[in-house]
Amino acid sequence: MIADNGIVIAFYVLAITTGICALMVAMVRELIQAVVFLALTFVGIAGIYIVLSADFVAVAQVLIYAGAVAVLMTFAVMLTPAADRKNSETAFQLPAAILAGLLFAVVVFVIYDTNWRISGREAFPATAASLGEAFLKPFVVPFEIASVLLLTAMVGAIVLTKEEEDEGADA
Amino acid sequence: MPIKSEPVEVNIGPQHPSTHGVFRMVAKIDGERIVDVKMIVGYLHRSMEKLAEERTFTQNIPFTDRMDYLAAMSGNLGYCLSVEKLAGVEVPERAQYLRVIFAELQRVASHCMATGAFINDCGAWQTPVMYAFRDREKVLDLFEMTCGARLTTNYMRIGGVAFDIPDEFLPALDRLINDDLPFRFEEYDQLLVGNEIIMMRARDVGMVSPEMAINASLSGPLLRSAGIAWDIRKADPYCVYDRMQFDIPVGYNGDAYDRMCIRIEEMKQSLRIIRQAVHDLPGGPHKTDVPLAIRPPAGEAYSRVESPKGELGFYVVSDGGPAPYRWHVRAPSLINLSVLREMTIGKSIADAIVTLGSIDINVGELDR
Amino acid sequence: MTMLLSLLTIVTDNWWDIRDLSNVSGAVLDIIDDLGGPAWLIYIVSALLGTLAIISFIGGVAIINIWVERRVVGRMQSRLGPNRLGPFGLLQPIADAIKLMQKEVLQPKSAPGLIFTLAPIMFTIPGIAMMAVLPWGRNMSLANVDVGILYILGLSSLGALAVFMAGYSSNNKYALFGSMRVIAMLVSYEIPIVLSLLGIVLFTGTMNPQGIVLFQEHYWSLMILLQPLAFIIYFFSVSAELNRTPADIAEAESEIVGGYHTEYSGMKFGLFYAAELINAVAVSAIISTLFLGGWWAYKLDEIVPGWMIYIGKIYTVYFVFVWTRGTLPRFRIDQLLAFAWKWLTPMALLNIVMVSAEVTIWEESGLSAGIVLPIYMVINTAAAGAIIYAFVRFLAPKFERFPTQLRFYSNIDVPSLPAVAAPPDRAKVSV
Amino acid sequence: MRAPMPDLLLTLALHLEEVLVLGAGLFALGLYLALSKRNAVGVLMGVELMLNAVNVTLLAFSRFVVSPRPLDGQVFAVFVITVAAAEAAVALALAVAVYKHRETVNIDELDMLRW
Amino acid sequence: MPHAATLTLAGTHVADRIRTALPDAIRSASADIVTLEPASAFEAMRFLRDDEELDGKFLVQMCSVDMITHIDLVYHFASLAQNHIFEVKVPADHEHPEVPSISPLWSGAILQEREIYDLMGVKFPGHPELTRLFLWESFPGHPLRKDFMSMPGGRKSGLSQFPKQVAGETGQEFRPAAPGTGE
Repeated sequence: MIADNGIVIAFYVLAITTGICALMVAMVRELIQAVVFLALTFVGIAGIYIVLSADFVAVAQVLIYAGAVAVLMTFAVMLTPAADRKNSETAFQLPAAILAGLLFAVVVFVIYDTNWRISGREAFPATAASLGEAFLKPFVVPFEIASVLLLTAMVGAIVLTKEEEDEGADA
Repeated sequence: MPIKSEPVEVNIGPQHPSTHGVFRMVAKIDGERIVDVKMIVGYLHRSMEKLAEERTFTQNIPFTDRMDYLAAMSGNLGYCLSVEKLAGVEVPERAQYLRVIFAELQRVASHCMATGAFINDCGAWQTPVMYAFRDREKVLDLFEMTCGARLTTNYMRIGGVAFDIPDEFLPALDRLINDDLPFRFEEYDQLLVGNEIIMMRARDVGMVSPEMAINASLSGPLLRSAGIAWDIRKADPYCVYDRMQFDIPVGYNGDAYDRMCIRIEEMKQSLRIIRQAVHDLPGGPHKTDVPLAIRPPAGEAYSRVESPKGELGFYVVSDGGPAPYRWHVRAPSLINLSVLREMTIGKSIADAIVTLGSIDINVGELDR
Repeated sequence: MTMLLSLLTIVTDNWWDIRDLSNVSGAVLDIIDDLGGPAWLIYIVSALLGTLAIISFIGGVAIINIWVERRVVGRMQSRLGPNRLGPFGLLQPIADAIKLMQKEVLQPKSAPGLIFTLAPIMFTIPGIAMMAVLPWGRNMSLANVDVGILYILGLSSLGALAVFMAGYSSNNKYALFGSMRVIAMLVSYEIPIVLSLLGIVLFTGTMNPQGIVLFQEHYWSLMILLQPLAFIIYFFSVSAELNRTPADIAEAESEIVGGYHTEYSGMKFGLFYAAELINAVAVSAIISTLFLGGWWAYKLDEIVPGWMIYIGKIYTVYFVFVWTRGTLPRFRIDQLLAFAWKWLTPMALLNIVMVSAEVTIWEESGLSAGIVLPIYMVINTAAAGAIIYAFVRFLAPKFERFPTQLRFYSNIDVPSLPAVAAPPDRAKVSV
Repeated sequence: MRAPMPDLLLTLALHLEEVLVLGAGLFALGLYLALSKRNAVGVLMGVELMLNAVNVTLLAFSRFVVSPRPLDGQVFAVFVITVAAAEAAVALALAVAVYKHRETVNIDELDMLRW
Repeated sequence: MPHAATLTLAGTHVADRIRTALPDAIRSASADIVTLEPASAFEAMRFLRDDEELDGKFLVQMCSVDMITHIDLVYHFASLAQNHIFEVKVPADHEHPEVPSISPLWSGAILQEREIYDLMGVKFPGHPELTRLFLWESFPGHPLRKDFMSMPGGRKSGLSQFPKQVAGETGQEFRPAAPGTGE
C-alpha cells in the first residue's frame, strides 16, 4: 500500500490517460494515428512504472518503446504503402471483444479474490545500480542470452527484409 | 524483390524557396528518388516578341532589360548588336570599350548572384547569398552612377551607349576591380571551391557529357563545364573582345561543382578584361547619331553575345519599317533547361535542386 | 500574514546569496515547515518552485535566443539583424511573438485535428523536461534523478515522434517527406548518441548528471579533455538530431519548403520555432554538463555563482551551433545516414572499447588519479586525432573522375565529337 | 512554535489490486487488438500492449508483494522489454517481407497456409 | 583548326553540299538563305548534322517567322569545331503548318519546338510531347502570327473584351490546364 497522496493522484491520472490512449489505439480509424496513440500509451505506462518506483525500467520503456518500437511501427506502415492503412477489424471483432472482456472479468475476480502477501516496503531507492548488480551477478546467463537474442533478431530482421539484388536501398 | 512503392508527384514551384522565380517542376518521386520530371514554365510570359513588333527598334531596348533582369547589360548589348548588324551602324571606339566594361561588370554581378543562390540551394542558410549580394551591390552602385538604374539599366543604344561615364566612375571602378573584388574572389575560392560539403553535394551531380551538351544546344558555363572551350567572346568576337587577353575556364566533369568553379573563375577573368579595357579606353564620342526611329533595310540578322547564362542570340527581321517585323530571342535559360530531365532523373530531390541551381536559369528570360 | 512577512524576511535576508539559488527556495520551504505545513505541501511547493524556475528560464531563453540567433547570424552574414525595436532590437522577438499570436491558425481540412494540435506541444515538452535533471549548482537541481542520462536519451527520442506526428497529420507531401527524413535520421543517430554517452557513463560510473559534474570536480578534469572523441561524436550526432545545419534535412528549406512544419501557422508554428531554440539550448546544457563540467569551473565557481558559469557555458556551446548554422551547407540525406552508420557508430564503438580498457586499467593498477588522468587525456586526445585521421583518410568519399582544377584555354577548343550523337530517347530514360 | 496545519486532503492510498486491474485492463485491450485487428501492424500493437500490461503487473508485484529479492520483478521487466524489442523488430520485418510478396499485410488475406 | 572568328557559310555552298547527298532536298538557295523542301527536311538536317564539312552539330537556335503567305522556320546551325554558322529555312503552309520535328536529332530542339508550336501554331510530327510551353492549353490562337488579332478570341482594338469566351475546340476555360498534376 502506498499512502502518499501525490503518488496516488499521479497513478490515477496516469492510469486514466493511459487507458484512454489505449482505447484510442483500438478506436481510431487510421493505422498511423493508432501508432501515435500507442506511443502515448507507452509513455503513460512509463509514468506508471515511476509510480511503482521503477525509474530505470520507466526510462528504458520510454527509450525503447516510445523511441524505438513506435518508430519501427511507423516504418512498417510506411514501408507497406500499397497495403490497407485503415485500422479496421476482421470478422473476429465480436468474439475477440467477448473473449477479452471475459478474460478481464476473470482476472479481476482473481485479483480481488486472492489474498496477496503485501509487504509494507518503502519505495526502492535508486534502482539502476542494484539492477546492474542483479544483471551481472544472479542473472548473468539470461542477460547474455538476451544479448544473443537481440543479435539474432537483428540479423533475422535484416535477412527477412534484404533485397535479393543489392540495389542500394534508399532510406 | 524490391519493395513496391507508389511514386508521388511533388510540385517544386512555382511557389518554392529555391526555384529562382516562378518556375515549376513537377517531379514524380519514388522515395527520395526522382522518376520523372516535367517542367512547366510560362508564369512570367509577357509575350515580348509580339509586343516588340508594335514598337520601334529603340523602344524595344527596355524589353531586353526585363528579360534577364540579372544581366540587363548583356541583353541590351546583344539586342543593339543585332540591330546594328541589320542597319549597318558603326559604333565609336569609346562606346565599344564602355560596352565591354559594362557587359563584364554585369557578368560579375550575375555570376555573384548565381554562385550565392547555388550555395543557398545546397543548403547554406542565406550566408553565401548575403556575401554574394554584398559584392553585387558594389557593381550595381557603378551602374547607378552611370545610368541611374541598378537593375533594368537600359544603357546601351543603337550606335553606342546612352550616356558617357561620369568623372567619378573610373576611380570607383578602379577601387572595385583592384581592391575589393579580387579579395572577395579569393575569399570565394577559400570558402566555396575547397569546401568539402559543397564537393560532396555538387560533385557528380547534374552531369552533362560533351556529346549531350552539344546535342542539347547548351551554352555558357553549362557547356564549358562539360569540357568544351567555347565562348562567343572568343569564337565570334564582338565589340573589342578580340583585343582583350583572357582565358576560358573549362571543367572536366560537367557537374554542378565544375560550373560553380567556372563561374568564380569567369568573374576573375572579367576583372582582367575590365582592367585592360579601362587601360585602353579611348576618348571620343560615346554614340553614333542614329535616328530614334531607325528604319533598317529589309532583311534579317542574327547576332549573339555571351551573356552570363550562355549564348544570348537575337534574330531580327526587318521589313524596312520602324518596328521589327519579327524579333526572336534565343534565350539561354530556356535552352539550357533541355537537359534538366536527363540530369535529374534517378537522382534525389536534393540533387535536383542543386542541379537546377547550377544551371542558373532566369525566369524572366526563360518566359520572356 | 505572518507567513508572508517571514517569507519576505527570508528573501531579504538572503538576497545576496545568489551563489546557490536553492538557499532561497530552501528558506521558503523552511518557513512552510516552521508554520507546520504538511509534507505534501512542501513537496508540491518545492516542485512548483523548481518547475517555475526551469520554465521561466526556458521561456526567457526562447525569447532571447531568437534575438541572439538573428543578431549573431546577421553579423556573420555581414548585415545588421533586427535593430529597430527597442535597444539593439531587443524587443523584436516580443513583436514577433505578438505577430504570431495574432495570426490565423490554419489547419488543413483533412488533417486529423488532435494529432495536428498535439504535435507542436509534444515537440516542446522534451526540451523543457530535459532541463529538469540537469544540475545548476551544487544543490541546484530540480530532480536529482539517478538515471538522468537515460532519461535525457528517452526524451530526445520523443521529439522525433512529435515531428513525425506533425509531418503525417499535415497531410502534405513536403511535410511527409520531412517527417520520414526525421525518422530515418533518428534511427541512425540515436545509436552514436547512446554509444558516445555510454563512454562517459562507463568512465564516471554514474548516470546521474550531477554525479558526472561531481566526478569532474573531484578529479579536477573536464570530460571533454578525457574523452574528446565522445564529445565530437556527440556534438555531430546531436546537431543532426536537432535539425540544425549541416543536417537540417528535415526542414530543408530549399528542398522541401518547410519540412514537417510546412502547414503550421500562427502560434503553432511559433511553438515549433521556439521549441527548436529550446531544444538547442537543452542540448547545449547537456553538453556543458557532461563534457564541460556544468556549474564547476576549476576555482572559478568559488567566486562566480555556479549557475552563471553554467549559463555561460550553455551559451558558448549554443554559439557554436549558431556558428555552424551560419556557415555550412547542408548534407544530402543519404550522406548523412552514411555518416552516422559508417563514421560515427564505428568511432563510438572504438571509443567504448578504449574507455572500458582505461577504466579497467585504472581500477586494476590502483594508480592515483593524479597520474592516470593526465596520461589518459594525452592518450585519448591523440587517439581521437588518429581515429579521425584514419577515417578521413580511408573513408572519405572519392570521386570517380578526379581532376578538380579547371583548365584554361586562351582560344576556343572543341574536341571532335562522334558524328552521331542522338539525343537520349525521352521515353526510354529509365531510373 | 509549531502550529500543526490542518490536513485539507483526504489520505489516499494505492493498493496492489488497483495496479493489477490496470494491468489486466491493458492486457485485455491488447488481446482484443491482437485478435481483432486486420492489419498485421495492428496485431503487433496488440501484442506489444499485452507485454506492457505484463510489465505493469510484474513491477506491481515487485513493489508490493513480500519477497526476499524484491528487485527481481524489475529485472524481469527489463528482460521483457528486451525480448519485446527484438520481437517487434522481427515481426515488423516479417510484415515487410510478407508485403513484398503479397502486397498486403492484412492477416485475413494471408491464407497461404490454409488447410 | 577553327576559324578565328565565326565564318558564315554562304547559302549556295550549303545547298551544294546538301545536293551531293540529297539532290531534291533544296527548294531554293541564295547567297544568304537555303530553303529546304519540307518533305525531305528531316533527312537534309540529319545530313548536315553528320556531314563532315557542314558539321552542323550545334543547333544554335530555331524560330519561326510568319511571312503572311507561309510560315518560315529558321534554323541556325553551327559547327563548334570548325567555328562556322549557317542558316537554313523550311517553309510551311500558313493554314496548317506542319514541319517534321528535329528533336530526334537535337534534344535542344524539344523546348524550342514546343515554343514555336505554342506561339506560332506550327505542328511538329515526331515530337515526343508537343504541348504548349508558355500559354495554357486552351489559349485561343497563336500570338506570334500576324493574324492573331483576327483569330478566334484574339484581342480586337479596345481592351474590354480580351478574355472573351470562345466556343469550339479552343475550349471554354481560361484556367491554365496543368498536365499531369493532381488536384
